[in-house]
Amino acid sequence: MTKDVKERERVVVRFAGDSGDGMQLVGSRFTDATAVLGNDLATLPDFPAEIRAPAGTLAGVSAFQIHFASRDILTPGDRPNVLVAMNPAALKANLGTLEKGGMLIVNEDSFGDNNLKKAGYERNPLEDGSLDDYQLVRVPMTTLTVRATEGIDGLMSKDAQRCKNLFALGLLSWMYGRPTDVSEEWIERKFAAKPAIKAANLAAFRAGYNFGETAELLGVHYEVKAAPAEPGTYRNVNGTTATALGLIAASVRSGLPLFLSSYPITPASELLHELSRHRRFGVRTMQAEDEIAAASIALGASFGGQLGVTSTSGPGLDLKAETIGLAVALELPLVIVDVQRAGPSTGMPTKTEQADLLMAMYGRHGESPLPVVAASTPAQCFEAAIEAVRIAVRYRTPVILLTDTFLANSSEPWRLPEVSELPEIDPAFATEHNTEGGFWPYKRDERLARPWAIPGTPGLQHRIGGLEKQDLTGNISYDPENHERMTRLRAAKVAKVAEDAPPIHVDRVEGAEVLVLGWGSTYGAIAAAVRRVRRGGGKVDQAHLHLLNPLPRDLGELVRSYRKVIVPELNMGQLVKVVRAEYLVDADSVTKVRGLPFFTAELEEAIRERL
Amino acid sequence: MTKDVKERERVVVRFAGDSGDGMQLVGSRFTDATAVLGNDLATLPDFPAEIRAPAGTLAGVSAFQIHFASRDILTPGDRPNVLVAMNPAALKANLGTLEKGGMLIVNEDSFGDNNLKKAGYERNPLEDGSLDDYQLVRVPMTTLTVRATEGIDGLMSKDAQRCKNLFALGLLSWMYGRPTDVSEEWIERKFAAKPAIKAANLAAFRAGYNFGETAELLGVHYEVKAAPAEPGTYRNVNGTTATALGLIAASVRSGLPLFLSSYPITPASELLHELSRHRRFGVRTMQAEDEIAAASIALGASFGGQLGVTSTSGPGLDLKAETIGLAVALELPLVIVDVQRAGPSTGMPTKTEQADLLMAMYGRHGESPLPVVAASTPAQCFEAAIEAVRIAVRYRTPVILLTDTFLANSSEPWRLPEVSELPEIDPAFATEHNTEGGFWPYKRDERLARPWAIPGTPGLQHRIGGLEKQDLTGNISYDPENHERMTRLRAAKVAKVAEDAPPIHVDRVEGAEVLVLGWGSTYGAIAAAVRRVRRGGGKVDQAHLHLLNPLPRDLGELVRSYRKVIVPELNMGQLVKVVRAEYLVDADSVTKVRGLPFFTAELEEAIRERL
Amino acid sequence: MPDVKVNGANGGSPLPTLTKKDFSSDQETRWCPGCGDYAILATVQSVLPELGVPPERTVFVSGIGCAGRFVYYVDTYGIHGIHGRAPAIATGIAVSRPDLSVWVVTGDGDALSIGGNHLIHALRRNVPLRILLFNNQIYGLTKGQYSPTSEQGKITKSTPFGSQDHPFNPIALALGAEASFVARTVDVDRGHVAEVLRAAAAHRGSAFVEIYQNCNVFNDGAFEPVREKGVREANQIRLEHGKPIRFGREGERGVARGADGGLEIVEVAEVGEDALLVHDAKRPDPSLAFELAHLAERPTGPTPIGVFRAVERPVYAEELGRELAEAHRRADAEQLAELLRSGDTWTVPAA
Amino acid sequence: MPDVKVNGANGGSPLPTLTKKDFSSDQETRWCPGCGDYAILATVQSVLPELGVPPERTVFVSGIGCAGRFVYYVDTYGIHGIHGRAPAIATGIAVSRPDLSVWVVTGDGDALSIGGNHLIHALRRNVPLRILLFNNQIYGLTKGQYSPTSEQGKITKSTPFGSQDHPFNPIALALGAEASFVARTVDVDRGHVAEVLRAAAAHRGSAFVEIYQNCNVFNDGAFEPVREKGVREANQIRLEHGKPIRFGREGERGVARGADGGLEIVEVAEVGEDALLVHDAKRPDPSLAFELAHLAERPTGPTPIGVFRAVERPVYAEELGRELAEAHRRADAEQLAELLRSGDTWTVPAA
Ligand SMILES: Cc1ncc(C[n+]2csc(CCOP(=O)(O)OP(=O)(O)O)c2C)c(N)n1
Ligand SMILES: Cc1ncc(C[n+]2csc(CCOP(=O)(O)OP(=O)(O)O)c2C)c(N)n1
Ligand code: SF4
Ligand code: SF4
Ligand SMILES: [Mg+2]
Ligand SMILES: [Mg+2]
Repeated sequence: MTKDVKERERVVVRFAGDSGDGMQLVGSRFTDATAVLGNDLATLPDFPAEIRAPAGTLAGVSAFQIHFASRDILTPGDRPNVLVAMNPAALKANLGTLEKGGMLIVNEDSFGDNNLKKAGYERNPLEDGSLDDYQLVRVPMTTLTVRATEGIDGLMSKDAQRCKNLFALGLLSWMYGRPTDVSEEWIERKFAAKPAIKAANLAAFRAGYNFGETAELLGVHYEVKAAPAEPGTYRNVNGTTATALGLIAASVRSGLPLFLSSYPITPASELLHELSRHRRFGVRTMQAEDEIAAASIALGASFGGQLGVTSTSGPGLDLKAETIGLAVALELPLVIVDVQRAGPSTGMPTKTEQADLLMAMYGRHGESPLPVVAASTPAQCFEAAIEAVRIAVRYRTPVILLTDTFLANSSEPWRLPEVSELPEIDPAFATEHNTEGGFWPYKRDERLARPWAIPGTPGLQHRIGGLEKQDLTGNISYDPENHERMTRLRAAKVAKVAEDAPPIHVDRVEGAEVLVLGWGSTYGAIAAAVRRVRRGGGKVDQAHLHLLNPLPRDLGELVRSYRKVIVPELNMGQLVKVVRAEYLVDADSVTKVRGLPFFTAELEEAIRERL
Repeated sequence: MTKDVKERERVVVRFAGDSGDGMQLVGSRFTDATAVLGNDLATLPDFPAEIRAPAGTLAGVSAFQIHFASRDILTPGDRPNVLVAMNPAALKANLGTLEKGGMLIVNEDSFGDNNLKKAGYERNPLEDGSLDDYQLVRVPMTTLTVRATEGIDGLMSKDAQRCKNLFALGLLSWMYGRPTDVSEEWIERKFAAKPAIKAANLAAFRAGYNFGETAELLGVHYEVKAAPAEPGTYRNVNGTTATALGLIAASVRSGLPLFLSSYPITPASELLHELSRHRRFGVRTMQAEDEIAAASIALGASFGGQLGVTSTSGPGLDLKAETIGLAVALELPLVIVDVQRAGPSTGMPTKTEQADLLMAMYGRHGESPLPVVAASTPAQCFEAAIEAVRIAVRYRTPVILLTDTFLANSSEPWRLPEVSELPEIDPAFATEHNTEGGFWPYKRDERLARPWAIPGTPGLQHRIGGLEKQDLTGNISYDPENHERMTRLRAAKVAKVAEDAPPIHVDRVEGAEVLVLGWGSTYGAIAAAVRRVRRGGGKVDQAHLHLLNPLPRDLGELVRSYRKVIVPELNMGQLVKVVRAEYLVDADSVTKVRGLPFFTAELEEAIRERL
Repeated sequence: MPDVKVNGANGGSPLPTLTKKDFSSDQETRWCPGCGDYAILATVQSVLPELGVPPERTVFVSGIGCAGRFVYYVDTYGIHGIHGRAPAIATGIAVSRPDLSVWVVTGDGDALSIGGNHLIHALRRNVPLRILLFNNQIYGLTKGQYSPTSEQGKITKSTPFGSQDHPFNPIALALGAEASFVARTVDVDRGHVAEVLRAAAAHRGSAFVEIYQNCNVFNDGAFEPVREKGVREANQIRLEHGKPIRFGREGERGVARGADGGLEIVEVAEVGEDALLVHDAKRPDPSLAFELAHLAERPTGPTPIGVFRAVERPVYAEELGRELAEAHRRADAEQLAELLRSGDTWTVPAA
Repeated sequence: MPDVKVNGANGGSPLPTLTKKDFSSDQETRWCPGCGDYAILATVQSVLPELGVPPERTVFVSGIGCAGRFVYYVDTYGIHGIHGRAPAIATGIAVSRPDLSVWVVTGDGDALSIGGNHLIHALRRNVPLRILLFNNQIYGLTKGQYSPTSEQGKITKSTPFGSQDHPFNPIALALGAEASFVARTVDVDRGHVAEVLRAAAAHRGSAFVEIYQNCNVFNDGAFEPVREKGVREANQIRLEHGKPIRFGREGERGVARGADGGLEIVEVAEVGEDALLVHDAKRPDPSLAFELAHLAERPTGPTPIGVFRAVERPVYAEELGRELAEAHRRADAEQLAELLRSGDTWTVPAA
């Protein structure tokens, strides 16, 4: 039987199952095949908050969403067109996100009484008509998987059942014409050492694929053509990996060994894990006793002439405040990566938010300004990390790099840069006296940066500390005028960082009188929403900030040139405060504080309402 | 010989000497006599940064300034009219502050070669004409003191010499007609147990007084009449004492035992010391192992149903951030007193500044709003402390109370309130179920405050924590809508605090189009400057904020009603940012970051320039 | 404030009507299936009713970690605090309210990594707290990084090439920090856990209890030699005050002082029972307990469990608590007025 | 990065041209006249030239406190950090730069109150640091509050009615935290200080040195029995590895193991020299050192000074340091390009 092929411009698929069902694996494999096919894509895993909730419960549901298209896309998608639910709990937890009329593929084998009860269903939703609004496709995935793997030598029945995720992968691969070789090669590689498991996974995958091809349940399959893309080599990265690679790249480009000192905390731990694997680049990672130590150790490493970096999330940023203030006074390079998460205090550790901006800017006692950089997309974390390092080294200053849970976990294709195109970072260590017969650690260059003389350099011994320092010499000073001068010098130095910033890129349309101004991980959702508004005839421009402190020099003129400025943020309105204070424009705030990214549709509406 | 008596409206005297010379004692005695006489007054001690610098050096100079007048005054004075310098170092360190033509009284006995050298004088300034711009009065204070104390039984010559500060006190008491009985009674009391020392001090004091009366050096003395004052009983207080008394008063008024948990830090340690003495009121003070513990212990005490307070200065506030964030989530009363000091990092610990405002408002990750109260004068610290407690208890929230080094050390007369006039504070502990058969710890009252049920209350057992909580029940919740609701509820609760705030008091003049808006310890300097500007014909109104977050509800209308708003601050412009962001008025910032309070003259000029 | 009663004890008399149910909250437990935390919870809930302190005068405080979830499951007053700060929060509660029985539940990362300072200070002060350290030698909640009790060379997510850190010996650290009560037990050994908890509850001052707790997801089997039936009988060296230290299936081995002055494991048959060291948990000098703590650096073979040390010393601010409560009760408007008036005052008469 | 040399030692060979002057900065010392810090500074400056490490490869890191000022007076690289964090900052320096000799100067409040956690973690990790704890049993810089080493009942500004806290025994705490080198000395006893500093400098890994330091302004005389000439001869129990522990003006007293297994002070004449305990600083088990630490809970009578413990154990991340430095040197653009390309990639050809 040949089936219809329909073309689709874009599709959102969500795989959902129990934590033990391997949904993240299915999602990643599907993503790779999609990437190789040349679709543009964006993905978002959705992990359970519990370590290992009891199997079959709502708390244990794990999901993975992928949005792919034949044109460029910007977010992992608001609502899936297709939901794969491996058990009743997965159905219950995710059905709400599925578009009305969307396709719902369930593993009907798992809808036994026990699982229904664990998920809190009183009746079987597959049978009570409650799913009538969707295209329900019931597939006995477990049975079919077990059948497909029968006869494999040495395969235990439990292991056979566990391959049902590959069945689902095969089925969806067929549905969207994903290349099978990519997944099959991955299975071959991954299970090379375990022939029975390898064979079972291959069999399950193929069974799923063939099921699509032959079963009468599915009348059509879809084609999503490759998206036009700039020539180049691509890989798929999430924000964590991109940040790690950016830091390593900055280390190589600067010649400064990378020293990450960190204390585990969700969702920043992954960066520690990732960098721990890169000893080959001389990367040292140290798990400190707490966040205060983590920051202090990194600062010590910077004093030693290395690239001191510390990573954390909100609660840890609180604890680092005093040490960051010391770094402001010492004027040493230090990069603090804050992977923002939701809520005050412990909050919702696995959820996203961008509510640490004001903390990053003002969260230290006294006047202690520092540059703040924010990444806008998973892949852009690479550039943002390099930029944070560049500023830290060039200006001898701590820099806070803001990412968030969404960026850390979400992934998208990344066109690999040429190493030679990456910024050069010159540590410009001081090696000689800079004054008559001596060394003044606070004699500044034209950018107001002070010299960085590292231990081991003969003749440049010096002592620095957190007490106010005399201009030039760095000796302790309580002189009122000196304090005023130093306070203004530190502020002026940070302000100078704006001089390096490229002009703000504005995505303009003819006649727009409204600007949507964003920062951080909302870039994709804002851009997608702006597109939709324009498609509906709305005229609106878009700009996105990567340098949050100091603000780019052309921002004032820009925001003042619009009738209205809309600032969407995943907080209660933080950037908007800064913009209003700085430029006195009556910028309008659109906020969402739900631990979730913006949906394109809700932003589209919010913008429309304000046009 | 009778001498001329001239009347003066106001006088600024500065006593300066070596740390070992007892200048703070002289200052305090002079202050008491002045207070009893009925002058209005303001004082400011100026301690050396070193613990005990070598005698005779610049680093060891200690000074005390008093401003007193026959009308109400507002600051300790910009420039002294009279400087008493007990040694060359004191002269050198303080001469710059003396008004041109002012009177300079020196202890000429101490101007030997050795002391001149220690102070860094190459020649004796008493003889090289360098003091010609001043009315130099050379008094051999040491000699005269020794002579006056000759023959006192059991007095050692070293002890005799040490009484020279009382000689200085006597002399100045004569000059300004201070009542002698106040000082003499003090000496009698203080040294009751040491007859020889008592006799020597009395003799020195009287010798100084008589020296004024008889010596030809001084042709005139002055009268500064009592200032009109509201009827009542007065005492002199500095901000530290006033804060301590305010907290104790709030404890008594609320029935909540006061539990101060603190870690020593300049200039906040004094509050710990002061409160440690008040066991009689059931005040418990605990020196914690660090600031994190200090805040956590205080929070624990609050959970236990006491009045948890923690005090610190800038660096300690950084460290408390995470615990304060927990208090925001737990919604428990907690008062954090931040005695602001100068500079980022360690900065200049003994100097003043008001640069922690933005830290207080935004210095925690996530959305964690809390009320911020600032005291405006030393005596007003009393009310500010009570208000902070009232808000904390009424709204079940941490409150940051901002004072600073200037307030802590400076003193002024304080009219004692009637205890019955002090606000009542009702802890309103929960004692019963508040829902069908149970207790919901996050069920709110009309002010959005949650119930406070303390351990020991049967049937109200409950668990609270930093994870996001379900509305009403307080159970852990990851529900997106609940998080949004709780975030907005916490913000709305803090916003409600503004509803209690009295209308902003505006000191108005007919036709003013300019408002000077201040906060914190600059009140006196701003008010004095505004007076002077008005005296010079300038039309300007003044308003001062005590509630910094939320801002009073009438502030928007107020600032919008002026052509210009000037915001003087001892920082780089922090309140001005908030005001601009909130009300979009182009408020103008006047800043000073020198570790010193504003001088009236410089503020006067700054305001004039902007009229 | 209710009347002051030490450690929340109800005048010492048990409340016979209480049962395990009275200490069980309605919240669903959310640990991984098989986690050692379940066994500890069950034992704690079954011991609490014995202690004579009603639920409303019992408080549990925890930090962050899997262990930290504990507080939600016990129907007492409770704070699930922030990472590492439970001993400090609990100090505030215990000191302000000596009538309560205050328990701290903490993990090896929570107590010994980020919270190390508060722990050692609570112990040195002898704040009346029962501190239960669930030591699973791993970070559970953050999904498997090594902890300060993990063995050197440990391969975890944050140390893919093996950790570089030499671990703490929690018992030794507590003793170095002046702890007055130090004990160790093993999650699933309910009888022993109960015994140790009872001793801890009876102790005045800080009681520090290390509980070996299996994390079956990230560090399964770490305590196998002292935890699993069949092997633990040979490896648990059960310390009992006043008794010679003997262990083994048949009590065939023991601990004695060797020629070099140090402790060693001996065969009883060889040295004779009299040569065995008699355990003395009440010795004022903590050195013997410290030696015993070093008998096994890690729970990989014969390992002492039970009460290492239990000595009386002044409880932090105990006397003072009574005094202050009394003073506070007396403090009234008149006293306050007098305080405000203290120092030099002057009066401006009404005109 | 310069070549890796452990603890900054210049291949072990002294640099004979260095003198005390080379380690003296031009900053005026700002301690109170008579402060014990002066004597320590002078001894440190006179010992440094002996160690064969030039000033530019020596780093001093301090926290806040009077002691913290130390760094300004030594002409080496230095950081005057924030309160309590010196061990952490120094860890970053020492770990990133094993070619340096890194010293920490800290006070009893700095190291044991706010900084307690970093201290115990540096010790357990055995980070190559020389940690000098100036213990004056008081907060000097903040003008006289009690510290975690002040005796219980201490009357200070923050405890006008006497402190409630039981103090730490710093030596015991360090031993409980796995310290590999632990010593104690007395500020003015220059010869002894120098000896201990030399031993500390020679130690690989963390060397923890408690220095009794008199604060003549806020806590004068705290160490009189072991500090003042005339009495100290009778009270200093000088520990020397391999030697029987004898002390007193004529060596007439000693330390021996008593009947109950604990240590006690004996008259040599009564028990005979052979009964004396022979000090063994190199014993792998820290228990003997711990016992000695408890011989005198406070320096009010006979008190052991000298090296309590000095054992070799792996230095934190020493090997790894070499490896990483090597790897970093090799990491080039090509390797980087390869790294970026790793994982699944695909190529979009130029149109
Ligand atoms: C300030 C801060 N830093 C880090 C974290 C992340 N965190 C939560 S629990 C934990 C460690 C858990 O380990 P452990 O204390 O051993 O408890 P377990 O989960 O093993 O029971 C960490 C690092 C946090 N919540 N807060
Ligand atoms: C975060 C922080 N808290 C408190 C202080 C104030 N402080 C400075 S030094 C010090 C203690 C000093 O005592 P110690 O460490 O014993 O040193 P000493 O002055 O006795 O040498 C304190 C509390 C500070 N600088 N920073
Ligand atoms: S991760 Fe480990 S410690 Fe945490 S609940 Fe699971 S098994 Fe228990
Ligand atoms: S206060 Fe004490 S420790 Fe500090 S410098 Fe003075 S004498 Fe030395
Ligand atoms: Mg653990
Ligand atoms: Mg000290």
